[in-house]
Amino acid sequence: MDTIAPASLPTHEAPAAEKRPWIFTRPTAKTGLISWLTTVDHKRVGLMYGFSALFFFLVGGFEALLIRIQLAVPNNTFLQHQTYNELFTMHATTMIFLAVMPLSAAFFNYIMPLQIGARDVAFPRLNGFAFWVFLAGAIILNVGWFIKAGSPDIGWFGYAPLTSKAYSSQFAGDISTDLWVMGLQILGVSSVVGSLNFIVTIINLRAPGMTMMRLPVFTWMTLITAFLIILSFPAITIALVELMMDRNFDTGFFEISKGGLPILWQHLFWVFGHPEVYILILPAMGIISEILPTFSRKPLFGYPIVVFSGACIGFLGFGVWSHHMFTTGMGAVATAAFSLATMAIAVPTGVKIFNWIGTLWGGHLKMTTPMMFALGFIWMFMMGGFSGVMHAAAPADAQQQDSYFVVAHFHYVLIGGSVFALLAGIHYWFPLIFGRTVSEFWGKLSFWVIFVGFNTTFFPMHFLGLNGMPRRTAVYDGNMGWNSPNFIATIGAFILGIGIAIYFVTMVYTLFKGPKAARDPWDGRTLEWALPNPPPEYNFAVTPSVHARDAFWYEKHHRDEIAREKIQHARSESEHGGIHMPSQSWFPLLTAIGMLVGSLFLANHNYLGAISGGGLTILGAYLWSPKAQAATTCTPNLTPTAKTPTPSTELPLIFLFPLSLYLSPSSSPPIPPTPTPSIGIKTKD
Amino acid sequence: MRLPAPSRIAFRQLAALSLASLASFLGGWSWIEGPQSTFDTQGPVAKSQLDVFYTTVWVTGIIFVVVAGVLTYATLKFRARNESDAHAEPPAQSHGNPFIELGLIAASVFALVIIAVPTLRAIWYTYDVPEAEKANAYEVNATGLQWWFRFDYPSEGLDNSGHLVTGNELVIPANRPVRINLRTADVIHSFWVPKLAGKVDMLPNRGNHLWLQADQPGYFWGQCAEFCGEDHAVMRFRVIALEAKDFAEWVAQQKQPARTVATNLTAEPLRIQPASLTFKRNAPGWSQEFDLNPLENWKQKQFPEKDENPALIAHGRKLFQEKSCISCHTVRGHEGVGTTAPDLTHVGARTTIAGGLLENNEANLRRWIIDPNNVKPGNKMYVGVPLGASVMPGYMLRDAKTGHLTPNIKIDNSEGAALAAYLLSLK
Amino acid sequence: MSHAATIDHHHDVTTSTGIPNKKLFMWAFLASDCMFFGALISTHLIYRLHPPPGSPDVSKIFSIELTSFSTFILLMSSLLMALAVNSLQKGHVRSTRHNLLGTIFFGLIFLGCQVYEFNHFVHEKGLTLSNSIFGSTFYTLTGTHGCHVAIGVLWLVLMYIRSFKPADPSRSWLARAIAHFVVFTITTVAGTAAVLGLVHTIQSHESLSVFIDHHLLATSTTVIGLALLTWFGFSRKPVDFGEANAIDVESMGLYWHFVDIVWIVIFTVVYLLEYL
Amino acid sequence: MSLTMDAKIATPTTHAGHTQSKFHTFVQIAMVLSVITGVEIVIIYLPIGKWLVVSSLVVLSTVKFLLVIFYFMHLKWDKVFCTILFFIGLVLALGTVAALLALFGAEASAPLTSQILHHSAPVIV
Ligand code: HEA
Ligand code: HEA
Ligand code: HEC
Ligand code: CUA
Ligand SMILES: [Cu+2]
Repeated sequence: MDTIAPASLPTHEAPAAEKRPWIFTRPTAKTGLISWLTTVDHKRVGLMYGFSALFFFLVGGFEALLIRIQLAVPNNTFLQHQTYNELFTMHATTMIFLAVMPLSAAFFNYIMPLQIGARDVAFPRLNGFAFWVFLAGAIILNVGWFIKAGSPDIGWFGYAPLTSKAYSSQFAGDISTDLWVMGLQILGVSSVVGSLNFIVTIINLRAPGMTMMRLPVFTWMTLITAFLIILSFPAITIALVELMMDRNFDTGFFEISKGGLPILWQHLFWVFGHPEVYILILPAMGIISEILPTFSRKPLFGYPIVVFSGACIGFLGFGVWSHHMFTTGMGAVATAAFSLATMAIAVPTGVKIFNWIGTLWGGHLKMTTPMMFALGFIWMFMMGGFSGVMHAAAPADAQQQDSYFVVAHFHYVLIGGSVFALLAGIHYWFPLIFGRTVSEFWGKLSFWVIFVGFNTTFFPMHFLGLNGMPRRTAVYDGNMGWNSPNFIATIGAFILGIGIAIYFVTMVYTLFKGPKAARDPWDGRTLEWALPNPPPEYNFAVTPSVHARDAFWYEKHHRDEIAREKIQHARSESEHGGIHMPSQSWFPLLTAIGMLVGSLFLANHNYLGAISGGGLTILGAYLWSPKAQAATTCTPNLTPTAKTPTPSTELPLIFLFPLSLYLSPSSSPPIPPTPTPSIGIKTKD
Repeated sequence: MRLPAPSRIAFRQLAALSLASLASFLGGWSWIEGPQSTFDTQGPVAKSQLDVFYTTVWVTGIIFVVVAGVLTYATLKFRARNESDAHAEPPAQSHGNPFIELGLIAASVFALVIIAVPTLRAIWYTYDVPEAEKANAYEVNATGLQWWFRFDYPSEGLDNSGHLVTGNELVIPANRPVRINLRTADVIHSFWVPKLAGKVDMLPNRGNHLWLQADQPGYFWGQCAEFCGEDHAVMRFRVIALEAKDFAEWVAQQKQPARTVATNLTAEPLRIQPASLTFKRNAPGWSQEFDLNPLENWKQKQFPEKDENPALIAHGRKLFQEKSCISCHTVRGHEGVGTTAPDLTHVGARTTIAGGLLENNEANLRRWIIDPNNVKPGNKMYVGVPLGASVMPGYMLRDAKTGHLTPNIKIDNSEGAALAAYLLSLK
Repeated sequence: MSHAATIDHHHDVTTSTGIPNKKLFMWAFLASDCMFFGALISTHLIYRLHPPPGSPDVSKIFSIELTSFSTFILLMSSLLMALAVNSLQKGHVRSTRHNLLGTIFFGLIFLGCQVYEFNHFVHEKGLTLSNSIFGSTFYTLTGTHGCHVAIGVLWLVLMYIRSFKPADPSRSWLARAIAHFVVFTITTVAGTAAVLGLVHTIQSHESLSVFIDHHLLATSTTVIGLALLTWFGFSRKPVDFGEANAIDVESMGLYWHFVDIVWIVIFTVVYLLEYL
Repeated sequence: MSLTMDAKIATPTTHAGHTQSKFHTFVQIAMVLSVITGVEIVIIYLPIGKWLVVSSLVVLSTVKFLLVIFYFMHLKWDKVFCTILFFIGLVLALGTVAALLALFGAEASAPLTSQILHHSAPVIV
């Protein structure tokens, strides 16, 4: 592919460096800790998102296991009620905001720019900033485990007035709820900023010829998800602001004694909350829509309608929030309206299912591990969707709401849906990102253990719910007929845990010891597979031009045409000064630290500290902005034997903070020559 | 497969065996027949909700069978069978078929209409007592408090003032629509008796209601279904439906002030043998004997115990004042005046205590009175009931700044026995 | 001297759509901000629909004159903002600066009015953040809008200072920029204090010497500050700010105008409807 | 790269059609906006039906709103995509506000403590 002779490119000098005081010198380290702390490379940011998300996934899973142990037998005394309440609150908050969302963001960051043929996102520093802010939020949320006040214990939707000072603060310094408020608020900032960036990137940084209707479906779903985020987060932001005002400044938004209406919190929360669940599932659907065509070796069935149905789900998602409130006595008319609107969402979702099956139909299915997860996704998501429709029928929901039936529903869509797809995605893009091949045997084994464990855990919960077991209960009596399903669910959870452990042990092993992957190992269809693995910092040596929907597939089948075009592009690009890459910066990190400090003080009701944190934030933002246009130029290594330091080899160093400073320069072994793409490419002109 | 290898046979036997044991394990406890089963409906509201549920199950079940069938077929039919197959020439690169797609959309819409129609009907039916029955409906108020329920009967006025109030056990007439006004005194709770009706929330500053009807007399389990803080899990209650005659009798009995057991007050209170009660926290609060016939057991409770000890009861009554139980509880006709805790006027005639958590018997009462926190951690009797800006102290006094607890009321084993005897005598 | 006005401000060839990245970013952000204010306004209206017992009589609190005045001020600032963008798109740096200064000035007046209004409501009308829900929703809604205005003013000031960045890359300008900013801030604060003092003096019919007695520090600081600002503003060196920066000013302008239209809605929904 | 202080435009550009008149357009728009604001303030004191006042207020502020976004914010001259982008947010926000007000306006939502404001009723319609 990149077989253009380097000689065909004119060389050029880097522009004269600007003089600046030493604290403002630009970090230039390409390896080691500093390079990670100051990075603006979308791939590195993506990796940092991914690793933190996986860490929190394990934390959330660990919390889930504690929950399941407590529920294994009736009237268990393993956990105290209070601890149990903290656990399910943090389990949900962690899984949703610190595991699934950032894991999706990891893929948005890493894969999406590659799929549209871009060199980075539109605002690289903002991107780094979004990550650090995410980390700040994650820290704030989890600080509670280490302080006397304890972790938040109000449930993941924190219904007022349980969050008010009167009911959630056992003593003056009980800030667990404040931590929850500030943590979510900060995470909201991260998500919105990140999403604005993705929107601009997808709309504006597409390679020539990459029209909207040629965008890979994953990129489409990224775009729609980003829209959902920027349009739904404001609602919870306001709700949290109002709650914060109540707690810090004695306002009366949700204060009963002042005539406040706690139901308002529910509305504002779910105006955000329902789009949120689609924020969790749409990226997953995007991943599935990449994997199925690749391994069926034919294009996605009905591309336009899949894209359109995604948009439709996103849009309808804003009009159904009150289906979480069927039991709040909204009145028959409102209940009926939301009931029907909710059912309507089954139609565009069904369209996706049908089209995935259509994609399989007539294909040559390669049963690889990602494909297994993708097929598992269809099955499990469908079941979760059907229990969703059962909820949508409001009278039936009167019996199901806040029972284990809901717990079953949302774990089917969240694990069987989102998590399955994300696991599929990790496996699918692993060779590209880390240049190593994951073992199929261990991959498939982990799939089957996860699949069996998952169903063992959550299928019985349908019966628990219909048999009257309410959720969020730390204990239950032994005479209710709930003993055996609960026990089975606990066993299932451990099987599931083992499956996940197998999956991740395999991944970690592969990261260090796995066999090197061939280029384009799956016979991919989208542009990211055109790159060497792992991709170089600037992604594309030459900006690709796109002629068809499955751009890379087309390239592979029109080699000569593409090669000619590339030489042309390379020339015109180097005439314009070569590749400009944004330069690294400390300021995104500084700004995020300012937010961390400010919100911790605010949670502590220490306003002086909060203001100084805010000041730090503003300072960081100010220092960073005048440099926003600055950029460094780099010359692509067009020879396949390039020695590019790769993220995969040094990422673990992040965890060895002091050591890495010494180790890093020598720690990146040369990447062996990339073999020419082989598997499955048929040159046919 | 030439000859059935021994291992294979063994495997089959093992599989059969484990299947059988699995079936018996699962079947032994039926998964849908507990005291809070939504399948075992006992009234029209729950029934209509179940009907809607079945509709959704049928429709989605059929769709599931069809879609999953096609999916399975496609997976099996088109999968690459071996390595060379996997690398064969790619299949035809087809892009879709609008007619199939539109057809499937239409089919989905049709399926949803089948669900929607009964849904809409049931929404209106379950929302409020049907017009024709309005006049016949019996009205009660239910109030949720952290973590127990107060029930009052606005139509059952008392002689001196106010109306009938009970706690944690709602007694209603069977075969007659009951309209329940739902209120809360603090956070959000939810009123759920699965066999009679789906839940409706009790929201602050909002007047919700629910209607239900028990087709037969019976004893029903209910539970708070909205997370309401530390003890949400053990905020339970019961509903007892009685024949019209029994109900009238019950109301008449309840309207009476508390029962007094005559004693010679000058007599020495008996020495009480302090039974050693080792409490395992959250050990089951129920007994299997009770579950065998709950309604009958409830009826038994309405009559005084046979082995009452009048002296002990009198001592208990005295302790009830001395230990300041009266500041939170009311025993109408006796000393209590408090309204922040369950009314205890006829507590002896109830089958449960502590928010439906424990069966009401001597041992459990004693257990609860001596060490409420061990039974129901964090309950408001232990840490005190918030009253506006201040707190009515309970067994402990809480320091508002640090949250530190200092003891306020201490009940030893023999005092507990006396109090239990007294409370049990209140039929 | 290069040819000005050679950039097509409605088409950026480096992006796929021709819309500059920053503009697209800002529009997407504003779409998000619509939901933000939508949620706040809903909260306010819902509590107006169901005022809890003991709610204050709102029409007795509001003062239509003041609000109309600040509405007018904000509209004028929007005009100047639009003109600033217009000038810069034509490459007129100096008139851009004047327009920016004008926008800042009006923005500050608006903020001053709001501070005055809040102060008045709290102290004269007894409406506080916490003594009624109306207070809570009103102050939170208008206060959030005020925060948006304040952020806008800060941004405008920074942009104004940015317009002095020298073209010669060897001259370090950061220290100068910070000094400029500090002087700007101090002058603003001192100037506000001085003007308030003057108003107070006039209202209480005291002589000018009393004013000078009490407000000497503020007045002299203001005068010195203004002088310094003028000096800062008299740079004749070529600057690294021009038509190419029009997009920066334009995105800032979009934000500023949005804050203006939010006020249009608040003015009608929160204020005017109370008079019905 | 413009390094100039005050370059006067010499060359009319390809899209010059509107650049010339924009200054006047902006000033005129500002005048219209002020006038409308004045009218709004007068309207509320007019002795006419409440619904008429409310609907004219709604219409007038919508006009102001549109004038600002289309002229001051250049939507009129920019790519339509900007308009679409903004309207996605705007429409969803309006829809949400309307839905919330309708939900809270419903009888079932009347708080126990409310003293329904008689004169704000038209807001929900
Ligand atoms: C990934 C997240 C995700 C997804 C995708 C969904 C999807 C859906 N959800 Fe779910 N939901 C949650 C996450 C999710 N949900 C969570 C987390 C909660 C609980 C929050 C809490 O309380 O903590 C919840 C709760 C929840 C409730 C509230 C329950 C209650 O508390 O009482 C309801 C009620 O209507 C509901 C409905 C639906 C519906 C109708 C869909 C639909 O989108 C599903 C559509 C899919 C299908 C129907 C299957 C495929 C379709 C076909 C094969 C076509 C043909 C089918 C038909 C015509 C029926 N969900
Ligand atoms: C994406 C979201 C997500 C995910 C992935 C999960 C995953 C799991 N969840 Fe969770 N869950 C929620 C979202 C999610 N959940 C939400 C929103 C709620 C509602 C909360 C509320 O009511 O407020 C909830 C509530 C909830 C409950 C109900 C609690 C209650 O109502 O009382 C239960 C009970 O079984 C449960 C179980 C599980 C289990 C067993 C898993 C498993 O899939 C977990 C599998 C993972 C592992 C098992 C980890 C493997 C790791 C190891 C083996 C190593 C661990 C060791 C160390 C960390 C040192 N979850
Ligand atoms: C601070 C107020 C307070 C004091 C003092 C108090 N209680 Fe209670 N009591 C409560 C509350 C609150 C409950 C409900 C607890 C729950 O179920 O969560 C309760 C429940 C009970 C119950 C169970 C009632 C039922 O129907 O479930 C009994 C019995 C009881 N208390 C007895 C006593 C006795 C005896 C004393 C004195 C030694 C006492 N209480 C002192 C507040 C108090
Ligand atoms: Cu009350 Cu849960
Ligand atoms: Cu939902």
